[in-house]
This record gives sequence, structure tokens and C-alpha cells, in this order.
Amino acid sequence: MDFTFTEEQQMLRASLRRFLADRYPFDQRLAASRSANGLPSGVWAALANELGLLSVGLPEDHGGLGGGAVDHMIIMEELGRVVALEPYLETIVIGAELLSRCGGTTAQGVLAGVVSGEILLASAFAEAGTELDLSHIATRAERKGEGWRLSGRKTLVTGAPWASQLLIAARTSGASGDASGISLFLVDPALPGITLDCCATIDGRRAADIAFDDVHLAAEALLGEEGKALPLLDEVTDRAIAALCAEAVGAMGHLLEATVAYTSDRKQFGRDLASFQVVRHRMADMLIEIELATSAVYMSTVRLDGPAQVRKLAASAAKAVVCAAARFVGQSAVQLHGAMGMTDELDIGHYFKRLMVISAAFGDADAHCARYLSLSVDKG
Amino acid sequence: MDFTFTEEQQMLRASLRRFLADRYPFDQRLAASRSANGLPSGVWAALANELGLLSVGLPEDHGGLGGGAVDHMIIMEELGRVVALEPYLETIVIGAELLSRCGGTTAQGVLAGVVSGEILLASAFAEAGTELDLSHIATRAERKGEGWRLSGRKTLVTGAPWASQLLIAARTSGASGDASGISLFLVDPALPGITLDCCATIDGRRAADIAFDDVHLAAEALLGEEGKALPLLDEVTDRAIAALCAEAVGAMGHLLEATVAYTSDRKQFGRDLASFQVVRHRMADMLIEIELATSAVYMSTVRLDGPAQVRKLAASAAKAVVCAAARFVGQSAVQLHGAMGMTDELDIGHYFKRLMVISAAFGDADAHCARYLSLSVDKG
Amino acid sequence: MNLDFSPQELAFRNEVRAFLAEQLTPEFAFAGRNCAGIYCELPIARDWFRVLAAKGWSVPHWPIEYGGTGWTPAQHLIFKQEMARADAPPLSPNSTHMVAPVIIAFGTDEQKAHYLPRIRSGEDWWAQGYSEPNSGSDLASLTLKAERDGDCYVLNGSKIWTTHAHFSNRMFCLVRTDRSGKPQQGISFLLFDLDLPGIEVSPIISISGDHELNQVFFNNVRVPVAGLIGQENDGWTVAKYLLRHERSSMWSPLLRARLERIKAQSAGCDPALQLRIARADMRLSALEVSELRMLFEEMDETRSSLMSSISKVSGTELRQEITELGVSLAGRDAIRMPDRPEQTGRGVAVATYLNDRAASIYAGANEVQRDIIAKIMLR
Amino acid sequence: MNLDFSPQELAFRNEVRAFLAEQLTPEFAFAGRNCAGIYCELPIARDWFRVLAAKGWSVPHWPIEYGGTGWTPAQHLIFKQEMARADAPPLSPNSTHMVAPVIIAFGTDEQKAHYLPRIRSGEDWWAQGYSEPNSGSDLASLTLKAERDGDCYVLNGSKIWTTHAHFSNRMFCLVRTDRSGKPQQGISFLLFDLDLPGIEVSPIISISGDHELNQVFFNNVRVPVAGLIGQENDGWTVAKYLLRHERSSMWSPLLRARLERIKAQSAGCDPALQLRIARADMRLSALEVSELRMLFEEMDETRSSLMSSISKVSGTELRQEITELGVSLAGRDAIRMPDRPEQTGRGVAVATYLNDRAASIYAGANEVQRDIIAKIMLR
Repeated sequence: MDFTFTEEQQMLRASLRRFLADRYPFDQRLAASRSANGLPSGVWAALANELGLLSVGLPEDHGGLGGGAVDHMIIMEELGRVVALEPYLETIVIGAELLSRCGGTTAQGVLAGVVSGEILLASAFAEAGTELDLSHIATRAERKGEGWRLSGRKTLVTGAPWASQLLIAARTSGASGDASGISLFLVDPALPGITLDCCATIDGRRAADIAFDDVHLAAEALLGEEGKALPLLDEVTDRAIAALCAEAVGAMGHLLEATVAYTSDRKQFGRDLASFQVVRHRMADMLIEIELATSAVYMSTVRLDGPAQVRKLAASAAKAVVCAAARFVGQSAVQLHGAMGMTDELDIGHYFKRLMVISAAFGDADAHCARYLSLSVDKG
Repeated sequence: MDFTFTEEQQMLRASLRRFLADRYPFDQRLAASRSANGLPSGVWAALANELGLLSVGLPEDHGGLGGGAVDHMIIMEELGRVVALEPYLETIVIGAELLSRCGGTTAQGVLAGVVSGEILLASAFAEAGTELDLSHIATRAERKGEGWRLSGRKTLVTGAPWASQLLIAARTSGASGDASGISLFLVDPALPGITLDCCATIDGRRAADIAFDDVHLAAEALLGEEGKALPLLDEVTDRAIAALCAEAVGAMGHLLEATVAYTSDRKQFGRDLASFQVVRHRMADMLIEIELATSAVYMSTVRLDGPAQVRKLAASAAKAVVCAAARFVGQSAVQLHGAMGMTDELDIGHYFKRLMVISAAFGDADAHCARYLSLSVDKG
Repeated sequence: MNLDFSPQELAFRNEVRAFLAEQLTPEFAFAGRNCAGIYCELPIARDWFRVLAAKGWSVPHWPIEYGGTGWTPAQHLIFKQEMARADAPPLSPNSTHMVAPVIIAFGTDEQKAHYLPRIRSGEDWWAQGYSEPNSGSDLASLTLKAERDGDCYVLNGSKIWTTHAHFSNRMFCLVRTDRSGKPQQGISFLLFDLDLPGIEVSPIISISGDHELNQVFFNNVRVPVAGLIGQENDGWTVAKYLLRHERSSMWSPLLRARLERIKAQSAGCDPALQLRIARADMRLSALEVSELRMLFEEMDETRSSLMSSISKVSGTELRQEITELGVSLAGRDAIRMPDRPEQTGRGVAVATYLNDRAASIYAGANEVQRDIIAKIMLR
Repeated sequence: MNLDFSPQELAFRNEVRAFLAEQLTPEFAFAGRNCAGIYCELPIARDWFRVLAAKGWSVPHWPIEYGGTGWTPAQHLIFKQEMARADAPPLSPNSTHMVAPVIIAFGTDEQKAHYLPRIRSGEDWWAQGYSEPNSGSDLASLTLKAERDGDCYVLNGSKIWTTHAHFSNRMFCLVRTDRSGKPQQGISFLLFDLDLPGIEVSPIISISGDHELNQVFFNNVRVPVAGLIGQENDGWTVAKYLLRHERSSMWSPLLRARLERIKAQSAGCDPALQLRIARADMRLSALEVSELRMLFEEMDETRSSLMSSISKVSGTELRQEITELGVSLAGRDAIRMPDRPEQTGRGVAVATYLNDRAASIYAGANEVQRDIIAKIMLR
């Protein structure tokens, strides 16, 4: 039983926070999110090279520092505090973790490019309605000579417009619902037969609907063992959930700080807004929700390396608790900022929308409540 | 479209409120609820004879004044304001309505005794878990010569210890779940083979678990047509729900008034409790809930004479809205009274417990939410 | 007590339905259905308003002498319900329900003759100048300065959160003409044209990306004294009258239309979401009756204030709950950036949800409404 | 960061489990499981306490020199979890966790030698004299008068909401020895026996029908000065120390035991209720980690105050939510009048729900806790 962070983890948090405070002012973030590319220039490279951040959480035998889930949690929370646009989740928590677990020459080569900051990744496992049951995905890959032919659609693949490589889950054998038969492929988005329909998302980031029409993949595109990807994808889904929940905690922390500052400054009926008891109690409730959410994130993070059942229960509990907190904290922050909170100019609304996106990702609160319930029944 | 009460209805409310203010002080009510019999002496007779109240809502061709559901609503709301013990619901809204709808000589005779205040009734349709689906009751009656033999159990039949006649639903043909085959019987609780296991309920009223072991009933015990009672029982269930919801509105009205008075008087940190904004807002929310509950009661009351689908939707909506309001108003009243609200001495807790009983009767909020959902789907 | 319409009322409902079937084109209904803001934008809103005006139904609640219809409360109710149900474009109340009743009650004959016909026809489109950067729910603290100079007031300062000012040609405005007394004193109610020199309308983009709101800057703007409503320094009386008049607003018809649309799409969705939808539905049916009671019950001034605040709180919070259901139902698709849904239909659920966060803030924040409810209850 | 127990800790857990398997009789477990109040009643509570005392585990958190065990935080946690899981009778903290730490910190050697062994053995049972009829959450306003007369204080007034005073032989009490200064000044902390002449313990029946609480009346009660803890008029310092000490309380072990019992009974119940149970379960798992963090994270005084209030609010509100689930699960059967459930097992769900309404009222009402949280956050 240990709730302390190592010295390295404390330094990681401190240096990242300092870096972002210096280099990630909100107005530049906003401008970048509206630029054609959608990312602030130079930040990712600096995270990779100045801070060496991208290797921190990865396994040592893959060029990482072996930090693991707790390091991802710290990094995501700090990125959440500045509502960062960068695809750390997509590239590192999901992409690099998948690659390092699958192993193989192809994966090793891509990982080197990821750690150095040259390669951004995006992944698409789920399809509409299959977030928490990937055995039902409809995208298929069939053997064709030495390689594969991939067909299907993935919607709203976040980070895809930035990515030079995609990690795509497809069924290679069996029928919808079978636990085996799901495989993972590394796919160059420039291949013939791939169409990316890019869009902005409400959090100012980028996503794409991707169509694969009989795309020819080389044999090396297969990552890991054929047909055996499902447990890995399930696990990485829970890693993504824990990381997103950590990001949400960072974002909520900022919203509460901003709300405390605003209500302490703003006058209404001749008094500070923060002197009204209902305003005070609402902020107290925001803090309570954030504390519980923080605990839920700790729990889900620590359980990531445990048995699948325990890991899933913890991830679902974290997602449900964090979604409820995000809803209350986000809505309260807007409400307590009054009309100002409704403007695009303030950062409040942008954090609010990022929390909406996090809440909808990898299964919403209702979906995780249902998953938790069915897992509890299995267990009981 | 008309939201006014007739002059008669306004007079009914005024005279009943005056009567109860005079004759139903809380301490006497409390003492009566703890007496052996559990009812204040003389009140029921006075309601029958001084106020002529018991005939007000009943059909004219059965000795009533033809007031109907709106009169029941007014009476129940006023009884709710004083958290009355009297079985108006059991005897009049359910019992007399059933008798007058079934008709027949037996029913007529009992009705006369009811209106004059001499006969109290109790009814048992539902059994555990069948509150909203009476086709699944397990109590059975079989023809035996001219009469019937009744066997089964009914639990927590409210008002049964007071009743000189019971109205009992039993299956006379068909299988569990069949819509037809349910019949209604008038049963003298003193008959051989009937065991009443009496208990107090948390609201200070009386109930009984009743066992029927091969009870011989005369042919005349059958009320209405054999095997056709289900639609009538369904309808009377909704009538009971609307009436109970009206009672809850009366009880909540008293709780809010008492809370406003208490917080205006009680000092904390040198100020009136009612000067604290969170206390004020909580009372404002209590009022909002009561207003919505009142509207829901109006709706369900007016819809009682409409088509079954519309009637059921309105009754379920009322029950769910009123249960939610009762929970919030009851819990808030206790909370705002602080430790005083937790004492048996104050009336607050007794209203709180009556609201719990109302919430659990004829299906709780979750059950009505489920019924509403399934009825909406049928409709859509 | 009776919740049914009379045969006459049902006949009127048929008349309204027939009118809508004929005049509410698919384009109007599309805009109405996909209106993610509070009201539809111009030109579609004005086009629809002119259709109503042609029928004589643009200002049904006005006194008959100025062009009202003389409808019973039930007819007004039916009209609102049918409009919402048919997805008619929601229209701003600024002209017809806010400034017009004030002009009718306080205006001179000249003011009435000048302004009312232009409102009724849809020629004029008014903006409301109430809130200021440092004066939101606490309206009495407003500071926009209006100094008398000959036959003009000279205005300096700014108004904020001015909905659709960029579509409007006129403004009614609370200004400070005297700062010596209590905050409520020294306020005047002024009408003027928005194209006067020195007025600048600056857009405020909301978190949904929409441009509904504006800040309006006044730099030595000369407003003719003829625009004064009532007495100088007596604007608070006028504003309070307007507030009372606003109370006839009903939340439930629009919410019913929205919720029915959600219900129609909810078959087979997550059971927890279905339960949330059912709960909102049941609560809405109670709110509908509450709003009918406000329309039909006799009430004194106190009760009417109380019910108005209760309706604001419960109506807006239910509105927010229902738009949140829309987002849940859209699932991950709700994360797409909405793209002018009134014109494209894209992202209406999320844009509506975002815009509706303001429902508990505007028109007297819900915290202020609860203060009012408690104050009335405790006195 | 690690949520697992070490091998040594697991070995300790086995030791606790073995002890409970042997010593926690079905009678004890029955009483613990069916305890609808905050703590079990005497004699069963004392009997169980003596079993713990015989094992040397009645006051594990005390300094070793006075009979504590010197356990690590993890061991304390394990002990609490296993006790709750095995349905051990919940015990009042008055003696062991409230007055004892105060005596250890502020008492004279004589006071320590006299009182501590009797607490540790279960011979003495203490009542807490804090609240007064006109002084609840606002403790500093207390007025119970204690006038010095020779080697005694003469007490007049009353204390209220005194849990289990009818089972107790001693009382620790905040009294007013001076009324000239600020409310927090002039309060003294006094120990005395409850059988002194002039003390009357009068029952208060709660809404569940239980007798847990009392009002204690003082009529010229002569309390020896030897019972004074710390300095005269300095009782507020002592009371604040006690409050800090109280913070080690954990809500989650008992809630986990209750919720697991509910889950075990919930198969096949209403889907909406199942979802409510799952939500409470998920929230409880977060609270469990929060309470672990309070136990294991280093915190300064401010953070510790903050976490204490957060834990009080979230712990009690979740407690109320869980007992409400018990009522829902019991369905209509919950309307039966409970009948001394600790002895009969009848009506425990409803009695627990009713008693737990007080959880958000006692030990600093949750409104006061939220005031504290906001105050710390805003400074």
C-alpha cells in the first residue's frame, strides 16, 4: 500500500508543468486549434527532445524509461490542466503501448520514430456502438497472397489527420461476436483505397472518418499474432480510459481554480460572487467531486497491470465516476462564470467541451455503468 | 380546459380543513396511533355524520354525491396535511369505489354501512412483486358447491385490522399471467380459516399479513363478474395512486410550512437559519418540487376517467414525480430541522415516514418509471 | 377541473394545423427543428414572421385595437403547442413581447403609431439593451450614461449579451440618467435606431461557435429625446412592468417537441438512457400542467411572481436535461464540431446542449430566481 | 503507487481473520449486522469490547506505553476492514477515540492513571457532552454554566443529543466557565461521573423508534475540580485537538460491508435499482481510495482539515444513499415498524435508513462542512 510518487515522478510532473506554463499559453493553444494543421508548432518536438517525455512511460526494452501507467497518468493530468491538443493519448498511451506489446521489427522501427517525436499515431479499434465490445467490429481483413486486403469504415478516429501511421483492428477470421479472429494492422494512411474525411471536434482537435476500400497491406502490416488481438485491445482500451480520466482530473482542477478566481473577483449586488453561500457550496461540491475522481483515477491506473476482471471493473468505475464529476464540475464552472462562461473567448468553454469529448470516448457513463454491473454479476 | 374548483369543492376543502385543524391536533393523533386500536376515537364517525364526507366522492346511484376523483383528491390532500390515520383511501377510494362499480345486492348493503361510517374496509389485490401486474397473483378461489374456497396469502394489507369486511382478489381460472380469470370477493375477516397477523407500520397505521386456508365463501361473496375483475382492479389501483399522491402533496405542504417556520425561528451562528442562502435555496427547491407534484396529481386525477393507456401513463408519471418530490422534500425537512428533525417528538419524522409508506405503495418510483417506459414504447 | 379542449378549441386547433400544413414550408420547419440557439436567425425568422403577419397572427396577444387576435388563453396555448409541434422557427420575443407591451402601456400616441405597425409587420426588429459588462443579474447597478443635451441624450458606455443585435434595426435600452439616488432610481427607458452614429455592434461568439450575442458600444451617441418611454428616471417602473409581462412565456411546448424527437430515436438505446428519457418525460408532463395552471388559474401578484420564478427554474433546468439527453443519444457522434446546424442540420444536438447552458444564466440567473422564491415564501 | 498489501500485511490480515473466526460469535455478528443505530448497545458492545481487550486490541491506536499496539497505518486499515467485513459490533468512539486521546495529550499523570486503564478494559463507558438545545453545529455558543465553588464546579443547564448516555458511567463535557470574552473563550473541558447528584438522563426517542439519544439535565451538580482537563477557560483548544483526532475515522469499511450485503440480495431486482446499486458501488470504490489516501498521504494541517470535511460529506452522503438502497430493495416490506432490529433482526433496513438521516446532521452538519471546505479553498 503506497500512495507516494517517486522522486522521478515528482520531477516529471514539475518539469512538465513548468514547460506547459511557459510554452502553452491558452491564446496560442486556441490559435493553433484554429490553424489548418490544428497543432501548435514545435511543442511536440520539444516534448520529445527537450523533455524526453515520450519515452518516459514506455517499457525499457523498447527504448522507454519503464515508467508505465503512473507516468502516463501524471503526464495526462498535466496535459489536461492546459487542455493540450497534442495526441499523447493516441500516439503514446495507445499507439506506442500497442506497438511495444506486439513487438516485431516493424513495430520496433515505428517506435523509434515515435519516441523521437517524428511519428504521430492514431488508432481505430471500435466502430459505432462497439466501444466496449470489440468482438463486434465489422471491418475485415482477408489474406491475399503474402499480404492482406482491408475493407471497412472507422468513424471519428481522433488524431488521424495528424498521424503518419494508423493502427487498425479488423476481423481476420470467425464471426461477429467471436473472441478470437481480431487482428491488428499497421497501416500507412497514404495507401491507395484509403479515404480520410477529416473534421474538427468540439474540443478543437482533429478526427477523421476513414474508409478502407480493398486496401492492399503487406504481410508485415500484421502486428502481433493473427486473430489474437482482442485481449490486447481490451487492455489498451482500459489504459486509454485511465489516461483520459487522468486528463479529465487535470482539466477539472483548472476549471475549479479558474472558478474560484473568477468568483473572488466578480461583483454582484455589491458583493464578491464568492461571498454567496450557494456559490461557495457549489465550489465545495466541485472539489469533492474532483477528489473522488482523483481517487478513482489512482485506482484504475494501479489496476491496469492486474487481472482483466479487476482491471475492467476499476476502469469502468473510474470512467463513470469521472464522467459524473466532469458533468458537474464543467456545468458548474460555466454556470458560476455566468454569461462570461458561455463565451468562446474564455478558456472555460474549451475545457468544458474537452470534458464532453472525454466523457463520450471509449463508452459513456451509462455504458460503463452497464459494464460494471454485468462484470459484478459475473464476479458475484 | 379548466383548472378551477367548483364552489362545492372549495367548501369541501375549507370545511374539512377547519374540522381537522380543530379536531386533529398532532399530539392526539400520535397518542391514537400508539393506542391499542390505533385510531382516534370519534373522528371517523364525525367525518361520516358531521361532515357527510364519506359519500361526497361516490356515485349518486350508490348514495353518494357524485363528486368523483377531484373530491377524493381534495379530501386526501387535506388528510395528508394532518398526516391522518383514518382509512379513507382503503375504505372509500378503493373499497367503496370497487363496491359501487361491481354493484349487486351484497355490495349495496355494505356500501350503506360504509357511507354511514359503520363499516371500514380493507382490500388486498397485489402480492409481493405483483403491485403493477395483478395477473400474477397466486391466491386462488375455487368453486365448491354453491360457494367458493379461498386459499392464499396477502401481506401487509393496510387497514385490515380495522376492517369489518375485506375485498380480496383471487384467481378463479386460468394460469398465472392470464388477463382473465381474476375475481373479486367480499370476505368477512372473522370467517374460519382466516388468520390476521397484525402489525404496526412505520407511519403509525395498522396492517396485517392475512392467510386464507381453505376459507369457505358463500356464492354472494363474488363481486361483479367471475374472472373479469382485472381491468377494474387496474383502474382502482390507479385511483389509489392518484389519491395517495394527493395525500403526499398535502403532507409535503405541511413539511415545507413547518420548515419555513422552524428555520425562521431557529438561530445558528447568531443568525436565523432561514437567513442562510443554502437553506433558502433548499426551501425554494422544496416548493418547486411540490408545485410540480401538485400538477402531476391534477393530471393523474383528471385522467382517471379516460382510456386505460392514458390513465396508466398519468398515474405512473404522478407516482414517479411525487415519489421524487417526497424523497427530496422529506429528506430536506429533516435535514433543515437538524437533530430536532430526527426526534419522535416533532411531527416532521411522522410525515417523513408516511411519505415513505406512500412511496412504497402500489409500486415505487423505479417500478412506475419502468411501467411508464413500457407503456410509452407500446404507444410509440 | 378538466384538461380537455372544448369542441370550439379543437376547431381552432384544426385551423392552426391547416394553416401550418399550408404555410410552414419544409425550409421553415428545417430551420425551426435545427435551431440550436434560442431563436432562429434572420432572414428565415423574418420570412416566417411575415407569413404569420399576413395571416394576422404575428402579434396575437396584443390588444385587438393594435392588431391582436383576442384569443382566449386556450387558443394562445393551442397556437404555441401547434407551432412547436410543427417545428415552426422559434422567434425572438424582443419586438412583439417585450418592447411592444411597454409601448402600448407607456408610449405616447406618436410612439404607438410609429412603432407598433412596424413591429406587427416584421419591418422592425428590436434588440434589448439591458445587461452591461458589470451588471448582469444585478440589473439595478447599470451605468450606461445618458446625458441630456438639447433634444437629445448623449450615450456613452456599452451593453452586452445583446441577442441578435446584428440582425436588429432598433434597440430598447435602460440607461442611467441620474446617479444621485438609489440604484433603481435614475434609470430611464429609451428607444432608438441602431444605425445612429457612434454605435458599434461587436460579435460575441459563444461556446457552440455560434454568433447570437453581441456587445454594443456607445460613443457619444445622440439619441433623440422623442425615444424616451415614460418619465425620465422612471425606467425601473417600465422595466418591472416588462418583467411581469414576460411571465406569460411557456417552456413546455418546445420541450415537448424536442423530447418527442428524442423518444422517436431512442428505440433500442442503452437501458439507463431510456430510464433517463422516461424520467424527463414524466417531469415534463408535470411541467406542462404547471404551465397550464399559470395560464388558467387566477392568481394575485405575489403568486404570479412566485410561479414565474418556479417556471423559469424548472423550465430551464428541464430544458437543459432534455438537451443533454440529445447529446447522450448522439453518442460519440456528438463530438463533431457543429457546423451552422440551422442551415446544415449538422451537430444540432451538441450545439443545442452548449447553447442551453445559458438557459440557467439568462433572464435572471436561476440562483437569483431561487432567491426570489425564498424571499416571497419567507415574508 | 501501489494498492496491494505486502506479505507481512497479508499475514497480519490472516491473524485478524483467525481471531475473528474464533472470537466473533454468531451472536456478536448478528448484533453487528443488525445494528441500525450508529453503534451497538450495551451489554453486547461491552462484551465484544472485552473480547478485544483480552486480545490487546481494544485501543490499538493509543501510544504503546498506554496499551496501544504500535500498528502501521496499513494494519489499522486491515483491522477496520476485517472487523466491518465480519459484522463485528460497531463500537462507540467516545471512550477510546475521543476522551482518551485528550487525556493522553492534556491530562495529568493522576488523570491518566485513573482513567486510561478503565477505558482500555471496557470498565468505563463515556458519554460526550457537547451539543446543547440552542447550540448545535455552532458549538462555541454553548452556555452550560459551571461556577467554581471551593474544590468543585457547580453545573447548571443541559446537554442534548447525548448518544448512549443511558449506558455510560462517565461524561466528558464542554462547559462555560466564563462569559465575558469571545464565545470560544471561557469554555472548559471537564470530566465527571454520571451518577453525581443532580444529573438526570432523559431519553430522546428517534424517528426510528430507537432510544440512542438523551438529554442530560444538570441541577446544581457539584463536579470536583480534579476533573478539569487542561486550563480553565481553555477548553476550546482541547475541543479542537479532539476534533483533529477524530479525523482518522473511515466511513468506507462499514459501507462496503453494507453494500456487499445489498448486492448479494439484488439478483433479479428492478433494473433501475440495479443501476443505482452499481453507481453507489463505483462511487464507494472511489471513496475507499480517498480514505486510503487520507491514511497514507502526507498532508499538512490545511489539507488534512480539507480532506476531513470532504470525507465527512462524501462518506455520510454515500452512507445515506446506500441505506436508501436497502429500503428500495426491501420494497413494501420496509413499511413494517422496525422492532429492535439489533436483537430481532426485524426491520433493520428501514431503521438504518431512518437513523442514517442524522449522518448529514451530526458531527458538524454537512452544510457547515461545506462552509469549511469553501473557506479553506477561498483563502
